[in-house]
Amino acid sequence: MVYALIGVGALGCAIAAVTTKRLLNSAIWLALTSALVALEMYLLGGPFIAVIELSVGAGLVTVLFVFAINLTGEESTPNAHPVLKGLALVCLLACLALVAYWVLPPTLVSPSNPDTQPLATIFWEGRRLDTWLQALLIFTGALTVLGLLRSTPQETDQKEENPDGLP
Amino acid sequence: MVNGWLLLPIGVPWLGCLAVWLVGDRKPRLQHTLAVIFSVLAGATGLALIPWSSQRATLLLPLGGVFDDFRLATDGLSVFLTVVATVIGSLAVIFSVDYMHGEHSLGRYYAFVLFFIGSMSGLVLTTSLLWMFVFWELTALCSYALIAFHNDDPKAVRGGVKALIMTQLGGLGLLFGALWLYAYTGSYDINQFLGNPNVVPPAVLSWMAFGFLIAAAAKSAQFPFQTWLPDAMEAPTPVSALIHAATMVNAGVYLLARFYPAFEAVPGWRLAVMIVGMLSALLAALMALVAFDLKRVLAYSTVSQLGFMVYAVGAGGVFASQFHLMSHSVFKALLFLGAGAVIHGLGTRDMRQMGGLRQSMPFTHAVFMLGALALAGIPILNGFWSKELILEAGLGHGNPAWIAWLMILSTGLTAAYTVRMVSLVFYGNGSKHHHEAHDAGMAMRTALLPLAAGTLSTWLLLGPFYTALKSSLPYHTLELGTVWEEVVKVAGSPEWGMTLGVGMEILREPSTYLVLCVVIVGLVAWLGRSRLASLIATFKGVEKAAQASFGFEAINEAVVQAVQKTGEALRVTQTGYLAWNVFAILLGWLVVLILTMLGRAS
Amino acid sequence: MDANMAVIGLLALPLVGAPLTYLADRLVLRRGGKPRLGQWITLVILLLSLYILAIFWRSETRREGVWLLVGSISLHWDGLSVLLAFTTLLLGSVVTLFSGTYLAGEKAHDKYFPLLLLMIGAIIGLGASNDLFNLWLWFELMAVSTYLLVAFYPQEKGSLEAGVKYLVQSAVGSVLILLAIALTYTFAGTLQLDGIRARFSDLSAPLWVAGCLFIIGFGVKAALVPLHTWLPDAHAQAPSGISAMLSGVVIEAGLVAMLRALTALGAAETHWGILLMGFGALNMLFGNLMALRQHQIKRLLAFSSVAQVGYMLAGIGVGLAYQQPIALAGGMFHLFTHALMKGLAFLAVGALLYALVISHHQHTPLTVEDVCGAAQRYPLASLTLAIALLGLGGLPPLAGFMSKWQILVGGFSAQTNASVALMIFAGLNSVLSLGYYAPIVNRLYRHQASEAVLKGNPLPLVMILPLLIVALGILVLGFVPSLMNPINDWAASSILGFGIR
Amino acid sequence: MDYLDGVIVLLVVLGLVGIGIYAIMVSRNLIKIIIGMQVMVKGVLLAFVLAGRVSGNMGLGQSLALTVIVVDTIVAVVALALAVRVRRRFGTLDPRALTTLRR
Repeated sequence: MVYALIGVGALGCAIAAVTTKRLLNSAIWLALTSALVALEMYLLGGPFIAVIELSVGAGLVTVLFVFAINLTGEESTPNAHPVLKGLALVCLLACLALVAYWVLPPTLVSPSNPDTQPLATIFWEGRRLDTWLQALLIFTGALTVLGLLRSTPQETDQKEENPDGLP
Repeated sequence: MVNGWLLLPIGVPWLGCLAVWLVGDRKPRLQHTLAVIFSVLAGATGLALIPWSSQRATLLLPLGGVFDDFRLATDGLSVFLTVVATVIGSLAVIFSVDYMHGEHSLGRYYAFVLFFIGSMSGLVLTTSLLWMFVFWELTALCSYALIAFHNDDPKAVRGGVKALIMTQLGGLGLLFGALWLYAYTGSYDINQFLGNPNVVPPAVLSWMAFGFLIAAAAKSAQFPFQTWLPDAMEAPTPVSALIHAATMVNAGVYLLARFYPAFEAVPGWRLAVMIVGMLSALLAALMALVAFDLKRVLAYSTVSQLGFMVYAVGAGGVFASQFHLMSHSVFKALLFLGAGAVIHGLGTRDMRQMGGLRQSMPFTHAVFMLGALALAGIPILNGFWSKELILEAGLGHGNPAWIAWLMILSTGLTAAYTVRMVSLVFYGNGSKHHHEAHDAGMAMRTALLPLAAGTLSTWLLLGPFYTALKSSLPYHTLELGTVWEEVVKVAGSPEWGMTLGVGMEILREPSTYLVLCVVIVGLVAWLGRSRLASLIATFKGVEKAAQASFGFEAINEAVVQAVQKTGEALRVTQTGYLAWNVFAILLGWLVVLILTMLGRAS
Repeated sequence: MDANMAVIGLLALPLVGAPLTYLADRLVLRRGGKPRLGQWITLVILLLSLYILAIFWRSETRREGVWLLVGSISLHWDGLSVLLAFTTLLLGSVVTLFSGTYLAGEKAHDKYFPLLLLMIGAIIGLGASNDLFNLWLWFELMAVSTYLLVAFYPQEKGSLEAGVKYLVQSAVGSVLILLAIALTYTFAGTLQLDGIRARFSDLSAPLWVAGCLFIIGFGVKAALVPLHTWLPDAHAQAPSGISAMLSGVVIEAGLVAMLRALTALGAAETHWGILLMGFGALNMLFGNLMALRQHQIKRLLAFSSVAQVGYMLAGIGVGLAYQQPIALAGGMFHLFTHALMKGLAFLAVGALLYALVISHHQHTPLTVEDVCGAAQRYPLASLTLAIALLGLGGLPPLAGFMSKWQILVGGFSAQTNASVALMIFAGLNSVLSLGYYAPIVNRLYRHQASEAVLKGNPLPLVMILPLLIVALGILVLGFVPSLMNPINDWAASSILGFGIR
Repeated sequence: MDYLDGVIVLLVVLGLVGIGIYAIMVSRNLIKIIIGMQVMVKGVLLAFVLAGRVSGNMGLGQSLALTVIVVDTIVAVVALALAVRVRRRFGTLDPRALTTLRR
């Protein structure tokens, strides 16, 4: 029952995050979603990942969003075209319903003899290839961001024309 | 057995192609010289194959996997067509020295002509269906490149693309045939297939047979694919002579003749071949009667004559069709090159602006007349003998008589449009142009003379040709048999005696005289056209339809337009909106889910 | 060096080399020099990798493939890995050689080659992974390394726009893959590809759903219609070298990753095969019709990639559905030849683009009108472009014809109505594709040069050389197609015989 | 954890993924789209933890989820950088402005 409560809470927060008009509120709702998901993870028996999700998902990512929103400025976001909205919703619900219908029947029970290898061993030993690749991904991401945010001659011109960064 | 020299008729022109291209367009004299040298060398290699026309020399290079082997082999049919390709090729190149003098991009021109000669040799020499298709496509590519040679002219480009797409579409028939053959036998060997066509199930055999018919019809510009050939006349005239009259368009007839033993028994196939040939012969002859562009008239006449050959194959006269192929290659190349000399001299292709050229171009007039008489089927010239053989094959063998009668009508029409063409170009009152017209130059004469001699004499080769084909095509039943073999015995010399014998036989046959009468009626009909005005008026509708290619042009256009419009309409799907793009992902997901659900349920 | 060491070297070299390349260029830049060092280091690394691949190929133990165990993650180096690595390294080397001059005026020059190396390393690793999650990680590394490369000119609207669409759609695909992996792990209990395959002779319902998600998720990268919408934007806007890599190997890498995941769910192989055949038909038709009316050459080529993926899908689909190794090998062969031909086409167009536009410090797209008469001033670039386009159109005897042929043979050998019909459809499409390839070739060889051509700058030899190398490869493979047979056959058998140690 | 709880968590997973995709489709702001991407990732994270629980290897489930967090944070950062760039160049974050490439 607790699972359901937290789950519904997380879904509610997610819906709020994507429907709220103001971007800053949206980011905060996302942080809340993240926190509730972390709680669910904790209940499922993953304390480590819950902590990390809380700090990275709810913390770091939110900071990043706030930072980005500061850079770009708030912008009012009108609603999408109702036709697209309706089509998207119908299609999405159909997909999810099909998936749920297919996925749910088999039993979902935890086995009696769980593998109790500690997370650290698995992460740093068993899946160390993944870890190395993460390091490379961080390097790649850093290069990409550096490349994207570099100043370019044409753009400085445009900034002078538009000191507010408005069109 | 490794007979590396079999690669020469392919390799020599290809080497020449490379050489001419590497020389570059800054040295046109060197390009002309190199092209002539290499094409004449190629002609020599082709002629050198003649001793192998009645025995088999093979070359086999294993390629591995699904690509099987690269095979070349000689027999009567392949050697004969190699000789036609290389010899007429070299004559066309020699003719080009005058005709293309001072043109742009000579390198491209000669490179593709030489590349074509090699590819055509490859097409007829190979006995692997895969490589036959490869060469088949290469000849189409060269044809396309040369039709679109003056590619600043949108008409030339359109003609080129049309020829490419139509022959490619037809080529799919050959492609699928080859694939079916491989699927059932694990090899592309043609001779193995001809020896035992029943290795493939009857249904597949019939698919193959009709697929090959489509391929042949597209390549030989037969009904209903005939429309590309007249548009291909944008090519430089030596190219029209070589590719679109004497060699490439014969590939379809060659294909049908080559595979005749395998498909002979397929129900309905022979009738279909005959009908395709008959319709092409008849319709194209009608169109030739009303066209005013000299090259287009010749193009229609090519379609019509190819129709005769296709019809002959369907009627069971494989030998007759190949013999007519030989005659036609010679006299049609002569006509085209002669027309090239006229066009080069006058600078126009419109026959209404010609006339009276008899005085200013006596040499061209003389050789052109020879070709025209051969085309009309006047005795002694080679066209007469071969056409008679076809009609006799059509009248015998239990073939439907109505088709044969329509073919005889076509011979009459052939005579009519020939005399119309000749009188418009060379006789009558000259228009203002003809005083400036100059007769053919040295190189042109060098090319025209051997062809004129050939027109007079190639029919004498009937006997040797028959012997070569008969001894080297093990799966074909050639129709010359009972009667003439007795003549051979009487004559003593087996080969030349046969020529004599067949000649006698043709002259004895009553149908010959009937055909000759029709031909004469055709001739007279044109001369007396003013008196027949009322009769012609009733044919006005036919004329109009003929000018519009009996509606095939419209069908073509409609298909092209439909495809283009669909392409344009579909561009809406690339909305550029991210939201719709993501929606498309979702849609894809839904469809795959539903399909999987259905698939799992079944 | 034995086979094991060779594989480790191949996996590590480009990835270790990437930071080194970056460092080297930064150091040069700090001293005020021009960042040309990175290009040459990259080239050396790639050629060295090719050499190592050759060593592996000649080692006696290669036939069984190489199993590597890193912690609990296993890597399986088999025919498919070899094919993908070979294709990527080959095209990568050529692109590296080509790109130095092309990018000379760009500020982000120092990030280009490290990212290129990372992309290549990721693709090599992706081909070898035997762990579902690890596979995704390689895949994601490949994706992230291309984001900047697509949006390489952030001052250009088009470049940014393409980057955004590419990133968002890739991210959606990536999440769907993750969902599939989670589902598979939940219901199969393992992430080992061969382990999953060995465990099930019949799939439970959630695994079917996972299979669908794999098709859609990886399908976004592999440009299945209708998931392809990012492709024309990204391929047309990226620098030409990257367009070549994206069209030549990245979408194919998506396809290989999809194949890896689907063969793990091999109990439903026939079903996946039939789905892929359907997508193949759709891709061919749609790609060709869309390309027919394009005016920008790079966009036209991008749509033709959609069509060409269709041929690969047709071959792979027939191979999986009817257990036809010939069709699979054909699909693999086409993957390779398409990399050569499309890579060459993009590079040759890039060379013209450089000569006509970029060397004037502009970024306008190249239209079909602009290349009229280009052969007069740029004979070699035009010739190679013509070879690439005619090869793509399937004209014999170029490499593209031979690979398509092998696919067709596979389809006919299956001797089923569906496969034969699909092949006939493929043949018709091939003719249709000539409707847009042939006119470009024609324009190249016109007498009247366009204005852009008349104003164009000369091309440096270092840009022509890579074009000639690839063009030669296309010609040679056209006449001797069986050169690639050992690799193709091995790749096909390692897809079909997957999981047999 | 009993069967029903597992079902509920799976439904939450699907719900989060669905809400994320929906947000990507209907949002008229790039940053909102990136938030949608993050919502999807949250769902997937939960799926991995659940998978670890069900297969009895919690350590592995957490390890995979951790990797996903790291990777998708990187993707989010790159996406945000791109969004900042778009805002500077186009003057808006509206994805409907990003339609210069079409047809």
